[in-house]
Amino acid sequence: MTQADWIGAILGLCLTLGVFSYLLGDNRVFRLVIHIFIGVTAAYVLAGSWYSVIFPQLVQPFLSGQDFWNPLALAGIVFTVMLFSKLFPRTSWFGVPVMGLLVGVGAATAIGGAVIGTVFSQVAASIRLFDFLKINTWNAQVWVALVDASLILVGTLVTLFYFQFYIRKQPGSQGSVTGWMKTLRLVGQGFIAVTLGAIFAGVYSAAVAALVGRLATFKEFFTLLFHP
Amino acid sequence: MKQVWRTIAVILAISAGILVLLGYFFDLSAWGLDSVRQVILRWALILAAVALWVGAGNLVRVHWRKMVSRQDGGGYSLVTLASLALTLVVIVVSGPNGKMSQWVFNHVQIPVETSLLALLAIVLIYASIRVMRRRLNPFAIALFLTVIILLLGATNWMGMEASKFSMLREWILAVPVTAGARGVLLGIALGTIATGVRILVGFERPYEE
Amino acid sequence: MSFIELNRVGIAGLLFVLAFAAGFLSLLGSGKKLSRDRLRTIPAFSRLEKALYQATEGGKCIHISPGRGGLFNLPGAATLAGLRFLKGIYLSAGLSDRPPIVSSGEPFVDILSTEAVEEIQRAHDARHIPGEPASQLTGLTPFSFAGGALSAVAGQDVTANVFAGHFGSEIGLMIDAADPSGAQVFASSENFAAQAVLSATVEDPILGEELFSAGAYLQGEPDVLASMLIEDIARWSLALVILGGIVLRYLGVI
Amino acid sequence: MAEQDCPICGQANPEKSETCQKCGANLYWAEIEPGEVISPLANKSPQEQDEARILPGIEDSLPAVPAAFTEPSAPVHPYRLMVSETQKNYVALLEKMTHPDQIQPADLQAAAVRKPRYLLLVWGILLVGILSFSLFWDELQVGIPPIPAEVLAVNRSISKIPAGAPVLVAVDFQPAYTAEMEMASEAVIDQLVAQGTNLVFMSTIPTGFWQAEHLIQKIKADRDLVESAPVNPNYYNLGFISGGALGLANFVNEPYQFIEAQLPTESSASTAGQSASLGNVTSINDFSVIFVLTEDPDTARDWLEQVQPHLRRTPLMMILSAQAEPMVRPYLEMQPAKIQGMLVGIAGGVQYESLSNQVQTARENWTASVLGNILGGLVLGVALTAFLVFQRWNPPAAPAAKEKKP
Repeated sequence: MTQADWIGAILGLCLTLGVFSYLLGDNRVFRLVIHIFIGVTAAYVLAGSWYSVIFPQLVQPFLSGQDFWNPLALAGIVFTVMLFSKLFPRTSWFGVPVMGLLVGVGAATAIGGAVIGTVFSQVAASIRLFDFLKINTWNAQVWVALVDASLILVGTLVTLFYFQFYIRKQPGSQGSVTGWMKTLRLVGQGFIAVTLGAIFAGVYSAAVAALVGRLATFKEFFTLLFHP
Repeated sequence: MKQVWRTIAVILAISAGILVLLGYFFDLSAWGLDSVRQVILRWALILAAVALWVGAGNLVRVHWRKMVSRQDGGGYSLVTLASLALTLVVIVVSGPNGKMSQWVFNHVQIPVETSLLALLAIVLIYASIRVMRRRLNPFAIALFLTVIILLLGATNWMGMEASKFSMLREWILAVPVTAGARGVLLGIALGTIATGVRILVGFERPYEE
Repeated sequence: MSFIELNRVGIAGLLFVLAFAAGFLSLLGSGKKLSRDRLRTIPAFSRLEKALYQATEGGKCIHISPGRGGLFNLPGAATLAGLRFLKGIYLSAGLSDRPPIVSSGEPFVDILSTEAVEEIQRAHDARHIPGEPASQLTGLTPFSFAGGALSAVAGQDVTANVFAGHFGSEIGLMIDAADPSGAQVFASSENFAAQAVLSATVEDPILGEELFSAGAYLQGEPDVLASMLIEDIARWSLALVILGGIVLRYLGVI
Repeated sequence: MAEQDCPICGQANPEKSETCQKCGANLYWAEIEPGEVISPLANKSPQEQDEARILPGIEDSLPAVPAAFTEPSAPVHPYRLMVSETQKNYVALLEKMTHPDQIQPADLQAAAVRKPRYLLLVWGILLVGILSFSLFWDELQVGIPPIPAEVLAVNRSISKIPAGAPVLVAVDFQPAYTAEMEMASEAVIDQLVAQGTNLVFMSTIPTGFWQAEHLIQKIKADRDLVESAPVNPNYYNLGFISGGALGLANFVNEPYQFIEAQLPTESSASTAGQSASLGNVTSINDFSVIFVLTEDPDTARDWLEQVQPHLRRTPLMMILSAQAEPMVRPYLEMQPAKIQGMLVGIAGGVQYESLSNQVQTARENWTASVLGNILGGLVLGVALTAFLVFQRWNPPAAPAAKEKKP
């Protein structure tokens, strides 16, 4: 390892211990490390956006004169100035049109992504679950697949009905759901609990992997330190 | 003047939104609108990157004010501003793919961020036990039972044959999780469409001053 | 290209959105009085209302975070839903002598939060501490956003934290930071990793589509109440389409 | 004869008199007795009254939901006095608020005290201790999980890629997931480097450029460690595409435009890494394979919704964190499958390393990772059992029986 690597490894270990000091309670060392981290990440985000997007796609076409008279590129510059006007309360009103444009485009991408990417693809996948052509082969595996498909269909529908907002209010009920809708929602809540439980196990596994990675770095450092 | 500016914003929001939305459903090149749509999307991409600089400007202004007015935590603000400036100088001087830029990323950003995620491993189990103590309804029981099965079924233990847990784990991921995720996704999609429609019909205008 | 050749999915998609918009506008235009009493109870919102009054009466403050979702796609819709949370809470708790603290993790979210807060402060003459920013951007990446927001979450005078918008698994750190001071936590997100974490670490999680209903439960706003009725109708329609599609597939039509 | 005291000056007046003999004040106010006014909380049980208050335990505190927001049942108004109970309570509270030492409600006091968390520290030390022990004790080994079909599919696809063919690698994970994602993907990227493919890195995350460089540096360093034949990776780092799904949609339509914008020109200091022959890449289908490395289910879905519909021959492979698997697996099992191969977390890395036998990073950390998962599962299992048993013996107090409304 070069000298720079040694210094870097020691710095990384000190910062790691600073973060883990959080287990002793919110303390100055932890806050110091976090505030260093906030500054460093902000710098990388600024550099990443400048070198990859702003310079090659906005500034360079102007410097090279390629887009100097291109009205669309000019509009891009005007919108950029409008966006920066949002930094100060006094000039903030000047940036309202560009925020309107972005919120409108954002809403359109949200609707487009939701309709085509989620609603249609999930509905089509729910329908395509059932492959009736294979049923007449009386194969045990096909029947298992059919049972699974029916379970997925029922699970999808009861989960969807769990979120039903409007209910037929019973006199005196405090807004609690009653009757068959209550059973439907209970089953739906079960499916949601299993789904979120599976994802929570994945989040915990990913966090354990990060912890193992940090400890492996400790092991590597001390191994090299004592057995160069 | 501000009222005119606000009207322009509403017109821009609705017209650009509808044009971009139609592009999801139809090939607009037949009406020559596809190139206009591409230009609007390119503006949005570039402005998304420019917004990072506006955000950094806000970050600097908040920390500068805290530092100058000697508020509680003003010292930490100085640390943030100093590390931001120092890292930017290193990246500009040594270039984005320079050795020093990569050195700071390897030995400051990755260790701290990985440690924060590693901290989450400890904190999640502790917070889950806290919730068990306060609220143990059927939803929480089903959730934690699933977590336990999936964690114990991560692999066959100590070389044993694939334990029953991992076969149960595969089935859980394939059937109930697929069903639950699909139902929740459809619900979120409906909520998203409702929110987007309120913007495109001009009923909701979060961008207005 | 004749109208018929336009692809069928596109037409179905456009009809779906048009039906949604037509239903929404006709419901609002019909003057039909929708009230939040016809909604099912969501315990978290009732508890949140109580926490708002407690903070206002006790001279304490609330920390709200609309997340880091930006403006585009599903995370962008979660941001807009988070802003409805922000407005609903600020209208209730904004009049106390300690206005709520707002933190965010993305520039567009920060800009829109600032505008929402300043609009309420002007319209309702809510208390504003001069020099104090309406909203704070605490970090530009997920974990620096969470790290920077910890000091607001664990603030001395904060009795309740509300996380509503797009988050990732870093929300686990923010939820845990509220524990030592005993502050209450209300959390909702459209991201599945965040939903998994908050459903295992918060007492009354607000799940999935409920994120988009804050305007109705907190303020009883007619446009959100109308949207929710249309969502319920669309929910049953999708179920019928799925069941109908399976029947057609059984008959060999599709 | 009973007398009535004047509420203003306290003078005793005969019962029937309308006005005070001393100050002339109207004696009408004196007729109301405290408590005669009917309060909205009157017909509720003491426990419900206490729960309905904002500050439980404080007698005079306001009802949690002020009269304006209560259920729209018939509003209860005092018969004679024009001051409602709520307003009377407000007055009482304002008087108390002017003497702050009197108002220290229990639950607001609790917020000021910071509880030390010993259980968190103990659990942290236990977890770190066991993982460190398993890392240092090499004999402790856990078996490799069986290799699923989707991992074999990745290996098959890579072995068919000719030398010099362009391969797109999207480094779309946050720096926090570096450990897990590099353990999962190192064996795959190492094999691509060994086969001499043209790697094209890109990212929808601002720090993605340096993340890709870190991955390449790690592969070079690990190859030097095992003294295997040093290889100079032929790669091209396009850096950051902004706008998330929008950026992907734009990249899919015009990949060459984005690549040209990143090409190194004399004056530019752009993020060009080592240049690779990208002249023949004009459409997204010109890439031999597309790999997406991510921990976020939303990012994976962006690629599946914006890029996958445009692919004809090019296979789309995903290398995921464990937290994204539940949301992305359905796309693998769909008919027709939208993903042609998938690796998940350290398990995926271990499975692939057992096929290619080159890199062993995931294998070295696999045992510790499994122990961490099992330990978490056991602790949650013990806690859940304990609380269920505890709840069985001490069922929470049943809520007070609801009074029948008159």
